Formats: sequence, C-alpha cells, structure tokens
Amino acid sequence: MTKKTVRIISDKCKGCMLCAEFCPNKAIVLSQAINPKGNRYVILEFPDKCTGCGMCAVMCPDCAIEIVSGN
Amino acid sequence: MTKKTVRIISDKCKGCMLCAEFCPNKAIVLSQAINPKGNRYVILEFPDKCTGCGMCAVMCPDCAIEIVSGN
Amino acid sequence: MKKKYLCTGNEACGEGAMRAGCRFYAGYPITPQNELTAYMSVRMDEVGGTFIQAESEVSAINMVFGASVAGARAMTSSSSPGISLKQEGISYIAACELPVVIVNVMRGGPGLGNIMASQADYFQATKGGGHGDYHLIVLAPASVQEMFDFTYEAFALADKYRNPVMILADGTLGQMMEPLEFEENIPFSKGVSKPWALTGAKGRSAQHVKSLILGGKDETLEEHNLHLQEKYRKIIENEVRIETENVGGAEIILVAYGAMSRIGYSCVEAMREKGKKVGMMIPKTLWPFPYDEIRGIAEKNKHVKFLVVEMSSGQMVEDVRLAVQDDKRVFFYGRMGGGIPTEDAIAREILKIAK
Amino acid sequence: MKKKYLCTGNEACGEGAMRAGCRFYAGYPITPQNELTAYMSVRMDEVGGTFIQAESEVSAINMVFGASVAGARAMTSSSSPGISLKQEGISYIAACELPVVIVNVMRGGPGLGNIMASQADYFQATKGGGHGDYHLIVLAPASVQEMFDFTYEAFALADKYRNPVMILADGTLGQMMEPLEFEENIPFSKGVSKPWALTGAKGRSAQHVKSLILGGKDETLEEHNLHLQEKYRKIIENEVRIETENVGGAEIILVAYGAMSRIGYSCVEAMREKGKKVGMMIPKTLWPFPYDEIRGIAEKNKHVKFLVVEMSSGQMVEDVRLAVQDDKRVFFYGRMGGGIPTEDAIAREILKIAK
Amino acid sequence: MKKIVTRPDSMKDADMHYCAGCGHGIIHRLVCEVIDELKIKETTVAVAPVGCAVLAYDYWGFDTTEAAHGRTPSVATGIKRVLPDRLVFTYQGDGDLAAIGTAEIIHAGNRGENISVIFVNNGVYGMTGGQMAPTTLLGQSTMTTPGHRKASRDGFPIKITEMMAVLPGVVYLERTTVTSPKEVMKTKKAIRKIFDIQLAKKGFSMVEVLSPCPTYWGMSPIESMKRIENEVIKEYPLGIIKDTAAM
Amino acid sequence: MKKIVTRPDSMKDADMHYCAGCGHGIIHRLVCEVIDELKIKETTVAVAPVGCAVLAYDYWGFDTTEAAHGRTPSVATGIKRVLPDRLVFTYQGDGDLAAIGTAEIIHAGNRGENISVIFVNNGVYGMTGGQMAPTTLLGQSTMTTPGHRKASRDGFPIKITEMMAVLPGVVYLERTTVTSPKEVMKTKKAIRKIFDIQLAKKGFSMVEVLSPCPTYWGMSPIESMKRIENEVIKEYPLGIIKDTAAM
Amino acid sequence: MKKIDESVICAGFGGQGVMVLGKYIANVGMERGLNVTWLPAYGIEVRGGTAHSMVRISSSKIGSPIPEKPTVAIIMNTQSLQKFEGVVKEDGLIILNSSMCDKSSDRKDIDIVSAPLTEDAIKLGNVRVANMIAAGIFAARRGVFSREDMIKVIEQMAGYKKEIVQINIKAVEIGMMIGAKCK
Amino acid sequence: MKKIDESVICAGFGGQGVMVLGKYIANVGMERGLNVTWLPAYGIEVRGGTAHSMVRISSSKIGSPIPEKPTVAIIMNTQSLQKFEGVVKEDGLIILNSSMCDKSSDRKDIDIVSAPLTEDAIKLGNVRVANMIAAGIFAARRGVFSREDMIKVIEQMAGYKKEIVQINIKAVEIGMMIGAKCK
Ligand SMILES: Cc1ncc(C[n+]2csc(CCOP(=O)(O)OP(=O)(O)O)c2C)c(N)n1
Ligand SMILES: Cc1ncc(C[n+]2csc(CCOP(=O)(O)OP(=O)(O)O)c2C)c(N)n1
Ligand code: SF4
Ligand code: SF4
Ligand code: SF4
Ligand code: SF4
Ligand code: SF4
Ligand code: SF4
Ligand SMILES: [Mg+2]
Ligand SMILES: [Mg+2]
Repeated sequence: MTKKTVRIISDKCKGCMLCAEFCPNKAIVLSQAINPKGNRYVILEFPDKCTGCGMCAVMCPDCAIEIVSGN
Repeated sequence: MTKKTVRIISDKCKGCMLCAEFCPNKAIVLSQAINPKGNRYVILEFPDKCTGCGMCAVMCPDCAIEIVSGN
Repeated sequence: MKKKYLCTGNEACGEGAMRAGCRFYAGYPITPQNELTAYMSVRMDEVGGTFIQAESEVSAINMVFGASVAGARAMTSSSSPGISLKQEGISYIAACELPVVIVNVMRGGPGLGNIMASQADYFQATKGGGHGDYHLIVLAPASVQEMFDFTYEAFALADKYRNPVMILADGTLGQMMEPLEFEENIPFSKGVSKPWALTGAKGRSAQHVKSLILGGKDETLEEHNLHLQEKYRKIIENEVRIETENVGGAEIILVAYGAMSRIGYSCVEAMREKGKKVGMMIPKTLWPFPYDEIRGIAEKNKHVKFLVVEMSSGQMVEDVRLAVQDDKRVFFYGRMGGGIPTEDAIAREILKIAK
Repeated sequence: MKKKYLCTGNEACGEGAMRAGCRFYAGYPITPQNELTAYMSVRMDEVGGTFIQAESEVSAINMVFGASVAGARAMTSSSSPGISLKQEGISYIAACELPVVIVNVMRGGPGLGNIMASQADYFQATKGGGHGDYHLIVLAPASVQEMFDFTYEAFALADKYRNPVMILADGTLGQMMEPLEFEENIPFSKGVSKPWALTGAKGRSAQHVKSLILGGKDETLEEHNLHLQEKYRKIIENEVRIETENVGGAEIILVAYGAMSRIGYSCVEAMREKGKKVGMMIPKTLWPFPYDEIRGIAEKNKHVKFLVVEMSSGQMVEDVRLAVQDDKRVFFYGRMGGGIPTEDAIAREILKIAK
Repeated sequence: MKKIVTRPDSMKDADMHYCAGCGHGIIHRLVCEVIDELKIKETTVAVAPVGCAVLAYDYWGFDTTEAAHGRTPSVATGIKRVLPDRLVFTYQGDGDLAAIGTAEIIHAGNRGENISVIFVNNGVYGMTGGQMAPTTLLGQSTMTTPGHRKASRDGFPIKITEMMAVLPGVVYLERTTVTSPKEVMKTKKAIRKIFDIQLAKKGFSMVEVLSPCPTYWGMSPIESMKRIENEVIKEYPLGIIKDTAAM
Repeated sequence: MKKIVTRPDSMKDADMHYCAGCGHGIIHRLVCEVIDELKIKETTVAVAPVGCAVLAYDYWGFDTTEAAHGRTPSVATGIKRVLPDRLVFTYQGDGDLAAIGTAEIIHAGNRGENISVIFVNNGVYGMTGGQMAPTTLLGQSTMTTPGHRKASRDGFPIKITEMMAVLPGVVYLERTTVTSPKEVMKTKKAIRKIFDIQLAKKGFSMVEVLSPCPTYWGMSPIESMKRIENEVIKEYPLGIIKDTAAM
Repeated sequence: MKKIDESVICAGFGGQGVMVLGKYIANVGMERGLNVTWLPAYGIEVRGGTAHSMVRISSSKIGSPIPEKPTVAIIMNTQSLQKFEGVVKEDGLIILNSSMCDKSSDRKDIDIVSAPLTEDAIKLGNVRVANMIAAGIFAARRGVFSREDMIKVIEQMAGYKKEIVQINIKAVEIGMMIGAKCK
Repeated sequence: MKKIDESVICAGFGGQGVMVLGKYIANVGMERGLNVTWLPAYGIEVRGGTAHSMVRISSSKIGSPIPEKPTVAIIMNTQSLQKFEGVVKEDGLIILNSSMCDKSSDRKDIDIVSAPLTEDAIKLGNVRVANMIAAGIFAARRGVFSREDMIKVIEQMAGYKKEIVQINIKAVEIGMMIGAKCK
C-alpha cells in the first residue's frame, strides 16, 4: 500500500492557515514566499508527519489541498 | 334612581343583529323599516326587558347604541 | 370555431395569456385588476399550471423571474403602486433578458390615490421606472379584444426578443366588458425553444443567468449594454405600431392611446359628421414609440396640429413633441386622478385650437 | 470660521444634511454610497439624532415617511437598485407632500450591473420612476462642495415646497475627495414651522396625512392633483438652475451634468485654448429642467449646436431635444455600464460636429 | 337624560364605511375607549393601514397618518423615534401585517421599537374583495383559492404572532377576539395593556384580534362570530403568547 | 499518483474571490461534494444571492441564476414550480435572508416550497464592507454601529431559523458551523440531509451555517473560528432545530 | 338593419343588482349581433353606497364606453335620480323604481316610466328581480329587443338553475307589460 | 505663483496602501493651497486584486478628476505596470516598486525611478510605509512639495499616534533622498 500524503496547490493558497491549525500532526507551515496573486502560501514542511488524514483539505476554503497516494 | 335603558341611533344602524344576539334579555329586534342608507335597523322592541346592562353597545360595531338613564 | 364571450378586459387579458401558453402566474391583489388575478387562479388550476398569490408584488415579480429562468412563459400583473414596487425586479429582468409579461392596470395616483382609471404611469412604463438603461416593450390595448390579442402576442414578442413586455391598460379597460372573439381551438402556444434557460446542465455545460457584469474574463457591462441597445434598435425597427384614422387632409389630429382613444374616437366621429377635418392617431406600442409615423405626418402637412389627450398631466405629449419638434403645433388636454376627459371637453379643445 | 476638509462626496453629503438639521436618517447599505450611510451612523450618534439601518430600502423610505410626518428633517440614501425599490414610497411621499431628501449615488445598471459610476437613472429621477403624476425636485451636484451645498439646501427646498428632493449623484461624485469648505459655526438649521405635521392633536383638531383621496366630503383626487401641478408650476418658475460657460458666440455647446460636467469642462477648456468656440451648459436642477434657458440660447443663435454627453444611452438628451426643438442641432455622446466618456472622446465628437 | 355609554370622545361622529357586523368597527371603538381612559387623545399619533381600515382617520379624533401597504410599522418607527413621548400605534390587517409587511413587522419587533400594534386578523383580504390572506384557514374558500385553500397549492395559515414571540425585542403578545361582550372586553383590556407598556417605555407589543369579515366569509355577522369560536380559534388559540414586559 | 481527495467534480477550477479563510469557500465546496455524491449535477438549478457569494456561478459547475438581493427564495420558487423534478436550492447570506429577504424566506417556508436553503450566517454584511447584519451580536463592532451593536439603538441579533420553526410548511431546520473538520463534516451531512428531503418531495428545509468573515470581524481566520466557538454559538446554538420530515 | 344607438345607465344601491342588469342588457345586445360595451362605476366609496353601470349598444363601432348623454337611465333609488336625471338625452327614457325613490322627475322632454319595482319583485317572490322588471320595461319601451332576445340570454346567464330562470323570465315579462302599458 | 498641474496614479495590490497614498498626496496639495481631487478605482473585482487611486493637483480649477494622461504613476506591482506604463504623459514620471515588479519600463520619454520600496520599508520596520517612500520620491522628483509640506500633513493625518508619525516621516525622508539621488 502506498502512503497517502498532501499536495498543496500553492497558486490557489491564500495563507489562511486553517489547514495548518487543524492538522493533527502539525505538518503544514506558512512559507516566506509570495505567490503570483500576492499571497504567502503554506507548504507541507514535514511530509513524514503527514498521515494523509485529510483534515487540512476539509478545512481549506480554496480547494488548494489535495490528498494523493502513490509513489 | 332612574332606570338605565338603550337608545338606538337608527340612522347609524346596519342591522347586523349583533346587539340583538348578545342581549341577555332579547329586548332588541330587527324592524321592517329601512333607514336613509338603505339598511334595515333594529329597535328596542321590549323596553321593559332592558336592564341597561350595555352588552348590546359593547357589541355594536357602529356606535349605534347608547345607554342612557333619565326619565 | 370562433366563440364570442362578453367579458371584462381583465379576463380577456388572462385568457390571452392562457392561450399563449402562459403556465406560471404570480401576483398580489390590487384593484382594479383583481378579476385578472382571480381568473388566473381558476384557469391555472384547470390546466395544471402554477398560480401563486405571492406575499407581495416584490416577491411576485421575482417569482416570474425564476419561472422565466426555468423556461416557462410567465406573467405577473398589478396596478400602479404595485408596479412601482416591481421596478427593481423589472430592471433585473430586462438586464437578464428574460421574457416575462407584466400587466399594469393603471389607477389614480400618486400614492394610494384611488381606484379609478388613469394613464399617469406612461413615463414609468416607457422611460424606465427602474434603474439603468433598459426598455420594456409597452403595448397599449384599447378594447377588450385587444386586451386578449395584445397579451397573446406579448408572449411571442417577449420570447422573440428575450425582453419583458408590458401591457399598459387602465381601470376602465380592465373592468369594462365587450364581446371577445377568438378561435376556440387555437392551440395553446408552445413557445419557442430556449437554449439559454436553466433546466440543469444536461448534455451541455453549466450556464447562468445574471446581470452583475464585472468585466474581466467575460464581457464588460458596457458591452452588455451595447448589446441591449442593439436589440432595442431592432425592436424599434420592427415593432412600432400605430393606427391612424383620416389623417390625410386633417387639420387637427387627435393623439390618444388605450381607453382614452376610445373616447377620442367618439369625439372625432361626431366632429367629422359636423364636417370638421379631424383625424386620429392611436399608438399601439408606446415603446417603441411611433416617432417616425407622427413626424412623417407633421412634415408632410406643415399646418396640421396635434392634440394629445391623456388621463394624466401630460406624459405621452412629450413624445409627440419630440416627434413633431414644434411646440406651437402640439396641444395637450388631460385630466388626472381618475378624471376622464369627456367627448364634450375634447371637442371644446379641438374647436379652441381650430380657431 | 471656515474650515477646509478633504473629504469624499458621500461624506460631504452627510455633513450637509447634518448642518441642515437633519436628525433622522434611515438607509440600507449599498455600494457606492456606503460611506454616506456609515457617516450618518456616526454623526447621528454624536448629536443624539436617529440613525436606523433598516431591513431594506423599502422599509427605509417608509421610515423617513414617518419621520417627516412627525415633522423632522429626514433623509435616506441608496444607489440605483435600492432607489428602484423606493419608488412606491417616493410616490407616496410626493402625494402626501412630505419634505424628505433622497440621495441616489448612481451605479452601473440595469439589474445588479456593477458598482461603477453611471447616470442612467435620469429618467427615473426626473420623469417619475414611481406611479402617478408627481415630481421630485432633482439636484445634480458636480463637486464635493456641491454635494454639501446642495444637500444643505435640499432640506430648505423640501420644506419650502413640502416636496421630496432628490440629490442625483453618481459613484464618482460619491467616492471622490475634494476640499470641502463651510462655515464652522453656521447654526444647525432649525427648519420651518410645520403646522401640518402630526405631533398629537393638542390645541388643534386632529389631522391626517394621506394620499388616498376618494372625493365625497373632502377634495377629489383630481383637485389634489391640480394642487400638486400648481405647486410644480411654482417650482418651475422659481427654482431652475443652470450654469453656463462661454455660450455667447459658441458654435457648439456641451451640455452635461454632475461628474460628467467635470470631464466636459476639462475638455472644453482644452479646446478653447486651441481656439475652438465651445461653450458649456451645466444643469444643476434636472427637474425642473432648464428648458427655457437652453431654448433661449438656441433661438438667439440659430446656428449653435448642442452636444449632450452622459454616462447613459441618452436620457437628458431628450430634454435638450424638447428644449431645442430641432433634432438636427442636438447631438449625443454617451457611454454606459460604468464606462465614462473621456476628454479625448468628447473632443473627437466636438470636432465631428464642427465639420 | 344622561348618557352612560356613548360613542367615545375620541371617536368622530362619522358613519363608518364598514359592512354590517364587521369587526373593524368594534375594534376602532375599543381603541378610542382606551385612549379616552388614558387621556392621551392629544398625544397620540396613529398609523392606519391599507386595507378596509384605510379610512380609520375619518373615524378617529386623534392624529393619524396613512402608510403604504404593509409599511405601517416602518412609518410608526419613523414617527416614534422623532416623537418618543407620543403614543404611536399601528392598526393593521392580516394582509398588511402578515403578507406584504412581514419584514417590516418582524424587524420593528426585533428592534424593540417602543410602539404598539393592533393586528386585525380576519383571515381574508377584505378591501380588495375577498382574496386569500396568509392567515386564511385551510378549507376556507376565497376569491383566489379555487375550491378552497389547500396547503399543497396555497401554503398554510401563518402564525406570525407565535413567530414574533422568538424576538427578544418583543415584550408582549396576546391574541383575543370580539365574539361576545366578554371577549370584546378582553380585547379592550389587551389594548390597554399594550398602550400601558408603551407609555412605560418597555418596548414592542402587539395584540392580534380575531375578527369577522361577514362579507367575504359569506355568512351573517352572527354566524361569523360562531365560526371564529368554532373554527378560527382552533388554529389561532386565544391568550397571552408572550409577556416579558414585567408590568 | 492517485488523487484521493481533490476539488469536487462539480466545482469549477477557478480561483475564488473570497478573502483568506472565508467560510464561503468551504461551504461552496461542501455543496459541490453533496451534489457529486447524489450525482445530480445535471439536474440541479441553484440560486445565488447578492452578497459576497454573488459570483457562486463562477465556481459551481451546475446551472445557477442570480437573484435580486433577498428575493432568492422567490426566484427559487419560480424555478421549482416550473421544474419540479430538478433540485433547486438557494444560497444566501444573512443580509440577503434575514434582512431584506425576510418576507420572502418566511413565505417560501410557509408555502412549504419543496426547495432547500443554505443560509450562511456570518453576522455581517461582507460584500458591502462590513456593516451590521440583523444577526450581528450585541457588542460586535461594525461599520454602521458606532462603538458596537447596542440593543437599544440597533435591535437584537435575530434568530430567523427559530422563527421559521413555527411554520408547518418547514420540515427541517439545522444550525451547523465550519470551525473544525468535525463541524465541517456535520455541515456537509446537513446539506446532504436537506437535499435528500427535497428529492423525497418532503417540503422546505434549511441549514444555517455559522461562518467566519475574518475581514470584517477584524481578526485572523483562526481567531474567527475561535470566536464562533466561544461567542457566536452562545447566541446561535448548534443542532437540529426542527425535523418533521420523517426521513 | 335599422341604426341602433342606445346607451343605458343602471343606477342604485349596491344590493339592487344594477351591475348584473347592465351586463344582462349588454348580453342581449351582443346576442342580437350588435356592438356593446359595459362599464361599472363603484362610486367614490370603497364599499356600500350608490353604484352604477353603463351600457352602450350600437349597430356601428363603439368608441367611448362612457355615455355622456345616455338615452336611458334605470333609476333604482333616490340618490341615483339626483345624479342622473339631468344627463339623460332628450327623447330619452327614465325608468324609475318608485318603491325606493321619494320623488319623480320633472323633465318634460323625456319618457318617464315610474313603477314600484321593488314591491312588484317582492310580489313575484324575490326582491332581487326588481332589476329584471326594469330590463323588461326598457325592452318594451325602446323597442330594440324582442321577448325572444330577452329570454334566450336569461337562459344562458342563469344557466341550469331552473327556478331562477323562471322567475327572471317572469320579471322581464311583467316589465314588458308595464312598458307597453304605461304612457 | 508658478502654474502647477500634476496628476498622479497610485496603483498596486489591495494591501499596499495605494488609496491612502493618493489621499496623502492630495492632502499635501490642499495644504499648499492648491486645488486637488482624489478618486479611487477598485477595479473590476469585488475584493482583492489590483486597485488604484487618482490624484489631481492644480493651481487652476480642476475639471475632470480622471487624468487621462497622468504626469506621474506610482507603481507598486507588476500588474499595475502593465496597466499604466503606457498612459503616463511624456516628460512624466514613473516610480516603480522594484521589490514587487519583475520588470522595469522601457519608455525613454519619461523619468523612471525604480527602487525596492517594500524591502526598504521592511528595513524601516513596517512594510506598510512603502507607499510613503514613494510619496517622498514624488515630492523630490517633481518639486511641487517641500519637506515641510509633507511632514505637516503626516502629523495631521496620523494624529496622536507618535510612533506612526515618526516612521511615516522617516519613510518620506528616505523617499526624498532616493528621489534626489537617482537619475
Ligand atoms: C402595494 C399595494 N399592493 C396591494 C394593494 C391592494 N390592497 C389594498 S388593501 C389590501 C389587503 C387588505 O387585506 P388586509 O390587510 O387583511 O385588510 P382587511 O381589508 O382584510 O382589513 C390589498 C392587497 C395596495 N393598495 N398596495
Ligand atoms: C436592493 C439592494 N440593496 C442593497 C444591495 C447592496 N448589497 C449587496 S450584498 C449586501 C449584503 C451582503 O450581506 P450578506 O447577505 O450577509 O452576505 P455576505 O456578503 O455577508 O456573505 C448588500 C446590502 C444590493 N445589491 N441591492
Ligand atoms: S493530511 Fe492530515 S496529517 Fe497530512 S497535512 Fe493534512 S491534516 Fe496534516
Ligand atoms: S487552508 Fe488552503 S488556503 Fe488556507 S493556508 Fe491552507 S492551503 Fe492555503
Ligand atoms: S342594555 Fe342590555 S338588556 Fe338592554 S338592550 Fe342592551 S343588551 Fe339588552
Ligand atoms: S349592533 Fe349596532 S349596527 Fe348592529 S344591529 Fe345592533 S345597533 Fe344596529
Ligand atoms: S369586507 Fe370584511 S373586513 Fe372589510 S368592511 Fe366588509 S366585513 Fe369588514
Ligand atoms: S468580506 Fe467576509 S464574507 Fe466576504 S469574502 Fe471576505 S471574509 Fe468572506
Ligand atoms: Mg384581512
Ligand atoms: Mg453576511
């Protein structure tokens, strides 16, 4: 079985931090960079911590998070 | 003490019969005559029965009944 | 087979709608158009259409908005104060290019006024009572038969141009009875296909109906307005209607619409019998207004004068002035607040002008 | 002492109302006039007046109806769709002859449109968006200063004639900032005595405010309408306002109002510097409209042409045509839906006409 | 001869245009009786509705204004805020209050406007000729409900008073009727109560009066009273619905 | 790589104009998820409000119409009566539903229109820049309540959902929020529920979602969620408010 | 075809059937193949009070539905007499319900038929058919409608209710007799 | 008095203070006794996205508040450069926030001052005063306002909050230095 993890579509992210707040494993953090729409966005800073539980995606108001599985 | 009784202002009466219906002593009846506004009106047919209780006046929608006392 | 009924204008209007395939009506009671609302309640019940007595005129106009979005032929009706309440909705309907029929059986105003006939909502109907640059097609029936015919046709016009159409009647027309004749078995009109209607995105991509246009990816609001103006130009080109009587050689032409034109007709007939050269022009579309037709007559005959008669302080007369472009040749006589110009009074005005 | 503020037109309008003694405001948020609503909430709180954010525009206009009935100087404001919703209320207010000030900061239409500036509610404001024969006094400020001054004066006019007054502005005027100057210690205007107001039947017999007029013992609705018309005639006689610039000897006269006149002014200035004979007429009252003033110029100088520029498909131009009575001399250039005619574009139109 | 009971002082000596046996006449009189009792004829401003009671100002001897259909509470709000010391009340039919004026009555209540509302529920649009009102009972026939009112097509009789009980700004709600001298007197008491509440500046209060419209119920005035007692009260139970006025 | 959770099929791949952390984005997605689950993308007609969600049709991949501010339920009524087999729902803000549209929502409910309503209560007018909504809490500051909302001046936060519970035509009412994954999933379930009710032709139902407006609450998205949990829920308790749908 | 141009005002209290009377006459006109209009006027009051309806019947196109000089006025009560006595065209007709009018008309230039219509109707068994007696008088007096015309329309309008048809026919017949007899 | 006629466009993202910047410049103009106008433009989107404000400052009466050929454009992000680069009047000025613009302007007929305003502001301790640095550049470069004019208005606008006044003054001063220095 392949591990589930998170893919963040950084161009859609507005940096609201709801995903990070509700990640049970604190795997997500805000990056310093700014996307083309002028927003700071989040990154999966600790991929190892991510269990693919999907809480972050449930909270994301902007469909900026996908849960994926595969290699 | 002078007896209380009823004065019906027949020009105002529309013949709705609410007064007659609610007179505990059935002192009021509808007359055959028609007033200048084209309505049949009620009269105090049985003055002796009237106790001046005022129920008729309470029910009259058209202020067509007064309770009076005097000789 | 043609059948002949004696019926009121309000009922004729309702039956015209039914025959045109109107299957959705929402309204709110108001005199002098209550017979229309009541009639629709019965007829919709008979044919399985929808009749809703809405909680207000505002709600009713937005219900027909919805019904039209869904592709139905839909109508609402009211009288002056209620029509004022519909102005936002009407502007939205025009902006969204929804085919909807709106009936105004005008009464005396302003405010609560009274329930007598009036024509004082002409400006509201023709110049835009709502906000923004839009137009209703405004039809002015003058008989019970026309209440039926114009309403029947209103649905076709509305669909053809994707534009709201108003039937502008008045208390007299709504409540008077005349024989109404129509083909018993004209099929209930089926309307036209409406690919723009929202019926679910089956076999096509999702679509929307809207009037908020912010620009960006889609068109700008200015482009949308230009499109509307282009449509209005087409309507002006194709749909102007006016009846004329004895205008050739006339010295004075009476201009009147709706119930007023009926009284005018009686007056003109009587004067012609007495040898007066009086003609008549009866606009049947108030928007588009027959500017060219009136201007044509005014230019052909430089001496003809126009007397406009209205049940108002003078509204259509402005359009006649715009057409004639010479105030000295345009006269007005009107009464307000339920007053109806009589044949006698009109005749007096004509004689005054003739001098 | 005069103080000078840099403030928006919306705020200037609000302060003008406060200085005029307006102590009752009811409104409902809508862009581009939100700053005015917000401003009134703060200022009313400061002076102990009443600010109500109503549940709708319909409710707001009827609240000011009530406040005016009780004798207060009262105001409501909105933008195009919200003003459409107020039409029934406005007709009632006019019919009941209540002094009320209504502000319309126009936006792009029809329908929801957008929040850019527009002048497409001219007809609605001047010809009667509501039902029946009535008129608002319609003032058209063209600067932040005039937003203050005209609003201040609107209350006096409203009281003087017992008539609703509309401030017809647009998104540009509402949101632009300019220096505003006014006498710091002009006394809050006290208004005039209002014996007709309903304050309780103390020391006089009971009285009422109403627009339902059935005739019978009291006057007929027609008489009431004649009374209104008589009042309107007085207003026409006394209150028409227009600014003119260099019309003597002009070959072309630009006619524009509100924010549009500002852009027009820039254009005309530039053209005059280049030696073109271009003048300008800026109506400040849209109703009563300065027909006579424009007609006067048109008659005095048989060759002068008029270019009307509006942020609309052409509404005021009809009034100019009515004044000039010669369509060949009246030209129009306009943009819609938030488009604003530029100085360049106007200049091009002028040059086209000049040829 | 001394008059013991007669037309109240604040009631004008005018013939009312109401049909025979119409409840409006009774309720009009009660309002005037209470105003006389409170001696506030000179400090009252009333707001009449659009409905059969539109001409109330022809019958009431205190200041009264018209209001656009349903906007009665908004007009009253405007007046009351300007003249907080006057007694301001609205008098509204069920079309006026529970149909077109739904938003206005609810938000006046929600603002806790210190006004009093007399809500005359006759289950029909009287003035316009007997169309369905939102309060019309199921099974009742009207001009716009072919056959009779059916829930599936026409919706349900609305209990707006019960709805308003949810609002914190509303301090007193009572439903009464005029079907007998006793009920009439209770109605009068209720009107007195809501006026007292306003005078004590306690906030928004309302009395709903179940009232007959013999004309459009198609029955005699007496039958109409019976219908209220036998049918209408079942849907609209009488009594105090809310009382947080602490008076 | 396989996508296990991704943008729902019926959600367009468009950037939403909402502010960071706005609840509208979450609720939009939930609606689409339910529509995909029910496989009704092709038979749904939605009615968008005037409010921040006015552009919902740019994000939803099913037929959607605009409606004039507050008239959303009337427009939905028109559509549903013409197309009884389509799923028709409105999506409305608290200004749209509980202020200008009070009469429309109540009477759509009272008619028992077979439609579903998603009511996004964020206690403020987002689109017009943060004015008071009828749902604004006492003590909350907005653009039109100098200082903060005071009951005496500005009225009370309105519980329209509780009011609608009085109406027989309304069969299901629930209040939810989006303050945590758990609450978000509950909201989704509630949306599913009201759509199921409509598909079963049971009548009018509504979900009120307490939703954050970080921009006009003047706090971060996370603080906004906390505020809902700590303050808003006290005034607007979560849970099923009415259920007579018998499903 | 003879040129016909009649205009009839039917006026009285709300309950006196002046609306139906007008509609009935208009219907008969239509059945005769004539142009007709009918127009109600509810007076200034919302309810109650005096009302009237206006009928025009013509062999040529009808313009105004509002007759300024009616050829006929059917007057059911005193108030209506005051209102309409003066407007009737010379050589016209006034039909007067003497049961409800406390005076008659002084006009010499018109035909006046005065009869106790209410009482006659009560005698017939239904006070509500007073209006149909008036219709009969009109038919007889102005000679525009035959008995057959009149009866056919009663049957159409009253429909299936046999007794109602019968009593209405009776009323019209009595009216026609009165109309024929009076001078 | 020298004839002055400046028109300034301030453009950038919502959060970059382009509205306040415009108001500030207009205020300084007013304090100098000049005629001024300020007009916001929120772009086509309801919220977010690029916005701009327009200022006119003139010694004569101002007609249009919408400069068709602005003399100055203060450009805070790439999108705004695309939009306004072309409209600036010849001999005009473009002030460019190079921190947020991925390219500069090619125009040869105008004065271009490019500086990393965002970074400079962060260095100053508050990213939000990038706009005030731009204001300083404007003042120095166009020579219409003196340092005193600029500072007086900051004090009026920022009011009692001392630190805010200080950092804004600093920003303006830095801007004026940049403006004086650059060529
Ligand atoms: C805007 C508007 N819509 C409709 C009307 C017509 N109208 C007058 S009264 C009324 C309803 C009357 O019913 P209700 O309020 O129940 O009062 P009632 O006559 O039964 O006492 C209506 C619909 C109007 N005058 N104005
Ligand atoms: C008739 C009308 N009035 C006012 C407006 C302005 N307006 C747009 S949205 C809105 C309210 C938005 O608040 P809400 O419904 O709570 O939605 P939110 O933006 O908070 O999601 C208002 C007042 C309008 N467009 N139309
Ligand atoms: S999927 Fe779960 S564990 Fe992974 S980032 Fe999201 S919330 Fe955290
Ligand atoms: S929830 Fe979505 S928008 Fe918010 S920070 Fe996370 S990925 Fe970005
Ligand atoms: S006063 Fe009493 S007893 Fe006398 S008539 Fe009236 S109800 Fe009857
Ligand atoms: S209650 Fe009044 S109106 Fe009715 S019958 Fe008796 S006296 Fe006449
Ligand atoms: S119609 Fe009904 S409510 Fe109106 S006056 Fe007659 S009985 Fe009363
Ligand atoms: S203003 Fe509030 S409701 Fe609107 S998009 Fe922003 S956060 Fe959401
Ligand atoms: Mg009623
Ligand atoms: Mg909201």
